[in-house]
Amino acid sequence: MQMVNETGWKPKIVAFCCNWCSYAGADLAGSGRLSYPADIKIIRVPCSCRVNPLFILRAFERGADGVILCGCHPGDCHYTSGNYYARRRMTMLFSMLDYLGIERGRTRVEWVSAAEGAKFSATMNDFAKTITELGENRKLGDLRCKK
Amino acid sequence: MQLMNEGTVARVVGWEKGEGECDWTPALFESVQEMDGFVYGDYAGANLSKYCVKMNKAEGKTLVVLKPCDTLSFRQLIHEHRLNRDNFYLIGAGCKGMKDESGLLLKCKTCKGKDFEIFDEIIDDEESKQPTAIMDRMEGVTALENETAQERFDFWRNELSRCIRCNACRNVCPACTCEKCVFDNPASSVASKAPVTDFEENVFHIIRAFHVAGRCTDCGECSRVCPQHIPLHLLNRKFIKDMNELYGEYQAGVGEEERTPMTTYTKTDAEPSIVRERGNA
Amino acid sequence: MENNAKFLTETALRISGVNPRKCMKCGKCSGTCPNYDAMEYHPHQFVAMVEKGQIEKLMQSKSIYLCLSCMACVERCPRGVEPGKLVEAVRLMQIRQQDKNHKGARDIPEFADESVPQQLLMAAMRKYRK
Amino acid sequence: MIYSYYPGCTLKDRAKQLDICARKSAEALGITLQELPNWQCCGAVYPQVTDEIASRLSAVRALQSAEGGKLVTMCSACHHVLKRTAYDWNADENFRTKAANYLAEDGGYDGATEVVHFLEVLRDEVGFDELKKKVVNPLTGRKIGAFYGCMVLRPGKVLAFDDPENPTIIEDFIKAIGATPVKYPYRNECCGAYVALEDKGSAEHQVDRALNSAMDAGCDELITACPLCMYNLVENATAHKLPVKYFTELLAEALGVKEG
Amino acid sequence: MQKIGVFVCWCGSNIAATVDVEAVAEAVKNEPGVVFSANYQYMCSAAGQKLIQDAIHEHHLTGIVVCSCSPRMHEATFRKTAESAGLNPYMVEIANIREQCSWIHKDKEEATAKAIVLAKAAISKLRNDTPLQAGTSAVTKRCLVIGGGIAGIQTALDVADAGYEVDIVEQRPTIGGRMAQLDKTFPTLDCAACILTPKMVEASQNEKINIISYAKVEKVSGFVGSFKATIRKKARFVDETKCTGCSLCTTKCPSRKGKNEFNMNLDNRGAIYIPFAQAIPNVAVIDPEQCIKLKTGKCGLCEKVCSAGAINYKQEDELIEREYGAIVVATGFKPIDPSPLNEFGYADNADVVTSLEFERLMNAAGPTKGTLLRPSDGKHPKTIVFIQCVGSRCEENTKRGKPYCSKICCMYTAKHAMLVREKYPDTDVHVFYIDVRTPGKNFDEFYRRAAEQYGVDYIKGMVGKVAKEGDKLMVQGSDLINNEQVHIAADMVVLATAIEPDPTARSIGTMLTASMDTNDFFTEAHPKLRPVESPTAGIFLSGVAQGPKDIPETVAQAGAAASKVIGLLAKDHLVTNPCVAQSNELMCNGCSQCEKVCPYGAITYVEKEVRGPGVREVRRVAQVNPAVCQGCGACTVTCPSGAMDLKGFSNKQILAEVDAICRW
Repeated sequence: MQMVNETGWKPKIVAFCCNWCSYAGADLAGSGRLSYPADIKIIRVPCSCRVNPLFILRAFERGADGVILCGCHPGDCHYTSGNYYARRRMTMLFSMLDYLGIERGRTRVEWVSAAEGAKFSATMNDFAKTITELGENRKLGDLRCKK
Repeated sequence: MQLMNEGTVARVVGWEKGEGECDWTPALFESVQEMDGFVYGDYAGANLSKYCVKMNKAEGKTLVVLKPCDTLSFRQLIHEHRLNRDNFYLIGAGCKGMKDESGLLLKCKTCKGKDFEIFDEIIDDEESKQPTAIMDRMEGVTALENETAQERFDFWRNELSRCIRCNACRNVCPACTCEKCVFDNPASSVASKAPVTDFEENVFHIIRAFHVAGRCTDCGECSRVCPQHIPLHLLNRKFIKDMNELYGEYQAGVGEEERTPMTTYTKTDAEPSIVRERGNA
Repeated sequence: MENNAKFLTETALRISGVNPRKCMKCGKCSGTCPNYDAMEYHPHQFVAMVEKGQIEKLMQSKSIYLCLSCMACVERCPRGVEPGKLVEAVRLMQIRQQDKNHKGARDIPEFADESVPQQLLMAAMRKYRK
Repeated sequence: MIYSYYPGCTLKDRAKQLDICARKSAEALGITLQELPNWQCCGAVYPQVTDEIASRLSAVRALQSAEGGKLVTMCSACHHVLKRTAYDWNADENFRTKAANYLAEDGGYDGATEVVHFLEVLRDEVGFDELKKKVVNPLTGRKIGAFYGCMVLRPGKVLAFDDPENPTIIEDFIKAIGATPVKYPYRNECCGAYVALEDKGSAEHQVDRALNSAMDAGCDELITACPLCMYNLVENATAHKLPVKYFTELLAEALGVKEG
Repeated sequence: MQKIGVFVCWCGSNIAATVDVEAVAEAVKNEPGVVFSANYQYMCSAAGQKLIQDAIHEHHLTGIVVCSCSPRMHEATFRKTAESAGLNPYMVEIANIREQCSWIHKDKEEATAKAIVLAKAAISKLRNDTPLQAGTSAVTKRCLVIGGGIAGIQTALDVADAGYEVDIVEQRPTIGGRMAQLDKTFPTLDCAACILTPKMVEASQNEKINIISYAKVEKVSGFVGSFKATIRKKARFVDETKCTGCSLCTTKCPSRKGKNEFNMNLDNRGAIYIPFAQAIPNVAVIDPEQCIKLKTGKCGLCEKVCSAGAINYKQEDELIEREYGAIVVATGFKPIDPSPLNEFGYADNADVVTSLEFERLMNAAGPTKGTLLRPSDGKHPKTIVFIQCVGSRCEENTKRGKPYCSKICCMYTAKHAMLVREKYPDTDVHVFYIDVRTPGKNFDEFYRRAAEQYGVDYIKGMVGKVAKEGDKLMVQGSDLINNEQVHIAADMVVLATAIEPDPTARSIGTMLTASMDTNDFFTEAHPKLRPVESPTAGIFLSGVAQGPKDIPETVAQAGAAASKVIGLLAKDHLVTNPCVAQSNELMCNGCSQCEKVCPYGAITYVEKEVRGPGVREVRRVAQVNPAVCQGCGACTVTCPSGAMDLKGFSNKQILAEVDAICRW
């Protein structure tokens, strides 16, 4: 299944998943054959707190249309506090992107546990839907490369 | 000067007259004779805290003249171990609001107060205790927040696309004291000296604001020195406003607490989705 | 549960703001109630009966007029159930119906002489009629 | 110290002593109690259900006319209603929105009024140590029991008057005026006044138990801040009798400002 | 330039049915650095692994990418494969083309395209990989046990039994803890002292066990296998090596108003005292707050009567520094103060007592020498009311106590009731309960015996008011079964108060960076599978510090903690995870932000000379202790200069993945 809008354009989505919960949740979605669009590619990080705003901006710069970060639920971080830091950092970053006039839906944080394969799949479907509706990322992209 | 004569301090960081009448620049005075060029007054807008970082390892004490708002930067640099309090003699200088050729500086229009956060000695008068703030500090941020996303985008495109990556903002910023900036480091994979793409200046300014978030005292130097007159302080103030609203009032450089809102958390912090739920889309 | 009982239960829960499911059936409310013996249904029964939808029985019982509103049960409940609020809710549900005022001016007993404070008379009017 | 003052209906009539002695004592302590102009009934009973809006409006009006300062109450029942309504205004958005709609025409209320009982003024503003210094006629040797009743104490989270299970404010007050406080277990239980007109027997039962407890502990007299308790303790006692006074009466006595 | 081999697994039909594995292998062939690619049915099989090993040898590969199932499944397998072929095991990257590709997509073309992108992302990352070496750290073969109650004693005995040294640090002057205060124990009713004191003696005589009493752990640094602790041994003013425990001084001391903590303050002791007869160490201690000599300089009676010359008024606190490989938290509990719940009248009535006070009142060594007398007037109580769940099972918002069940109260209340009825058959005993919870071997039988054989009156309901009336305590409560309010004129009321962690637990938890729950109980690494380990490596949990439990459970857990400790101490070295943070000293400006977000305290700062192109100066720079760092990466994002990076998940590696994914 791939999300395609009317013009045949397909979104490009990067998902950062923490190794302990969300990446395992994605594996569980896989073993449960719970599909989500192939447009979503997962990058494994040890913890949501490893995700630097630079990575997210870089993804957009290089043509991503949406970036989602998944981590353990607050309170369940494998490293006890990583996702709390990630939560603050991402809140700040997303707020700044909003302030710069970037569409709000392009970034998202979701907490997905290792047991939530269904939630992982549902979240990814929903996010892909949002990004497809938002269309191509023009505001954040590297315009030069796209020409 | 007396302190220098007595040998208590080895040098003074202050201001001297520059090329224009209203153009006073930071200066280092290493002898009593040199002190003739020392000036203080309406055009001493520059924040000298950043210059102290270089003096931190110099032999003997350095005397620094700090305005009330500058003391916040100085204290913050102590928190970050960039300055050693014992190496400096701090003169707190009363401030009646600083000017440039076009009048009161923006940072003085939104003055944060006249208290000295840290000092050895204060030289001021009654008049310099009067508040100079004539507008709300967050006015500009709020106005932008109230615009539509497209308006905001157009505003920032217009502003940031003028950036020539001269790095003046970075060089003057007391919170930017990295030994080597990540954007200058070829090994970082993100180095960029000049913008190659339309988005790179965006990345630079967003990340710079993010890096100083929680440590920025809102001294306003970035906007003051920008040759392209980009209102960079609006980026920093956005972070300050968000942190104040979401994580409680916080002023960098005040008090003994070394943790900033970005190096702490509570279990009940707002979720990032709050950004989608508030304000103008 | 039949419709009326369901409606009454929902009303009682809504206006009281009480969640009877929080009750762990310890009996603290009834252990502390100063007017227990005068009441046909006791505080813990209010909680249990509301949960089971038996509001009608409570509305018909004299017990709803005998609660002292002293909030001892509210204060001391270890689960924060606050039974006193349920008593109040059921009483109001009863007297809010047409012609169901429990007391009027003429029902003030004879012994209520000059010594009775205004507050008490007002309280009686407020608690027992709408 | 100037405070807005809400006396309430009963203090203008059956409980005149509570009011008169309070005013005299306040004067002696340098406190000005400014009676709210045009105050109305507090509402008499605090409705514990969420959808009773109108019956709490008169209390909001009192809060409104205090204009954001401290509003001093004397009667426990009024205090209970005003304090809880003030709490609701700030804690319960549903109530605030609806009540604000009612009050729209008379100007809004900003939620800033703080309701304090006169005993709290004595404890927190005057200070019992200071009060002690101003006593000219210490009530030495008198063994006095405090009858708190229920309304100033509970619910403790809202009233925040004193520890609801182990209150000491009136005992401390008794000490300050030179007398000996006597603690007894039923001092923070209900007097039963609310059902006095419905079920006299119940009211009598509560009173007898309280008085029995007080006498057993060695009280010679009781003081209260509540006109309902006063009525009930005096009128519905069947087994034993104890003299009961308002706390302000003894305060005035100790400060030497009591008439007659 | 690296030489990369790419190995695409079919996983039977699991991958091959939806992903064109040959196309994937073909597509990556021309990627920079790739010198070999292959596909095979089962890469994880012996034949598959051999294929990889052969390729490594044949093509002199410097790194491999395996396109297969999730790295959570076989990353370790392929790392071993690579290692056995002489490749650094961290030069292996996995592209997850099963769980995150073939299993969730149906369209073969689409799935193949995605698999190619994932493979290319893994290749991009691998190009930035560097060989990593797992470090090792030495293990100090000594264990610190904090707390000398039954939990700490048992753990210490078991660890010592395996041949390792153990230090027990106990805050009170003697070990023994709460169990020493108990009279009898359920469900066997054997006396607590009879079963505890032999263990105390055993601990004191075991040459591997060192008891440091009247002391507290003041500072702990280091990490698993290599902790360093500073222990403050408070001045006893009595030389432990000289005191014979003859207790003559304690009888002569004229300052007799000290509250006897051991007897729950129910009687008094002298300023110099031995907590109880079987105390270990059996050495007197002087209470400096109470001692006339220490306060005024006069007296000195104890010094005069001490024939051993053990009294030393000038003794000072002693600081002990020691290294440990493992730390066991056995800090125990205390009963809550029921005064705030004053409807029970504890604050106002001497005859309302807590259960632990009741233990002392029943104990032969207690203030009443084992005769049950009520504290107010020394009379025999004829009617006793026990109230259970005092301050337990309360919703947190009510502020009326603890949200948890204290677990032990049902059983000890049954024990108390039974003992009273046995010793004083003319006494009426009532027990108010909410639920009687007696899971445990012979527990329910015990409770039923109290009700059936001993005639203890169990009342289902809670007490609402205890009021003193004359010399009686009027207990008003509900009897829910009879639907009535009962009023009992009692002589004594015993409150089964909730238990809470010892007040020192919180600061110890902070010191050890061992996580705790909101009730200050230590959190276990996994509630079911790792119940005696803290999430912080090297910290183990024993006894009530982890949650309410009774003696048999405590002893079982103490033994379990000991076995974990032994397992750790048995190793000479620990292998550390090489994917840890690393600070580039040339770039670090010493701002300390990273230190503040590190959950493990792995980052420290040193002043050191930094050398680089055009740089040679002393700077304050961050240093990561690779043995402590767990590799979360929180520091890397806090670092503005990028000086702090995470090995195995470096900025460059992740950015390379991002770039690769976004390129296609």
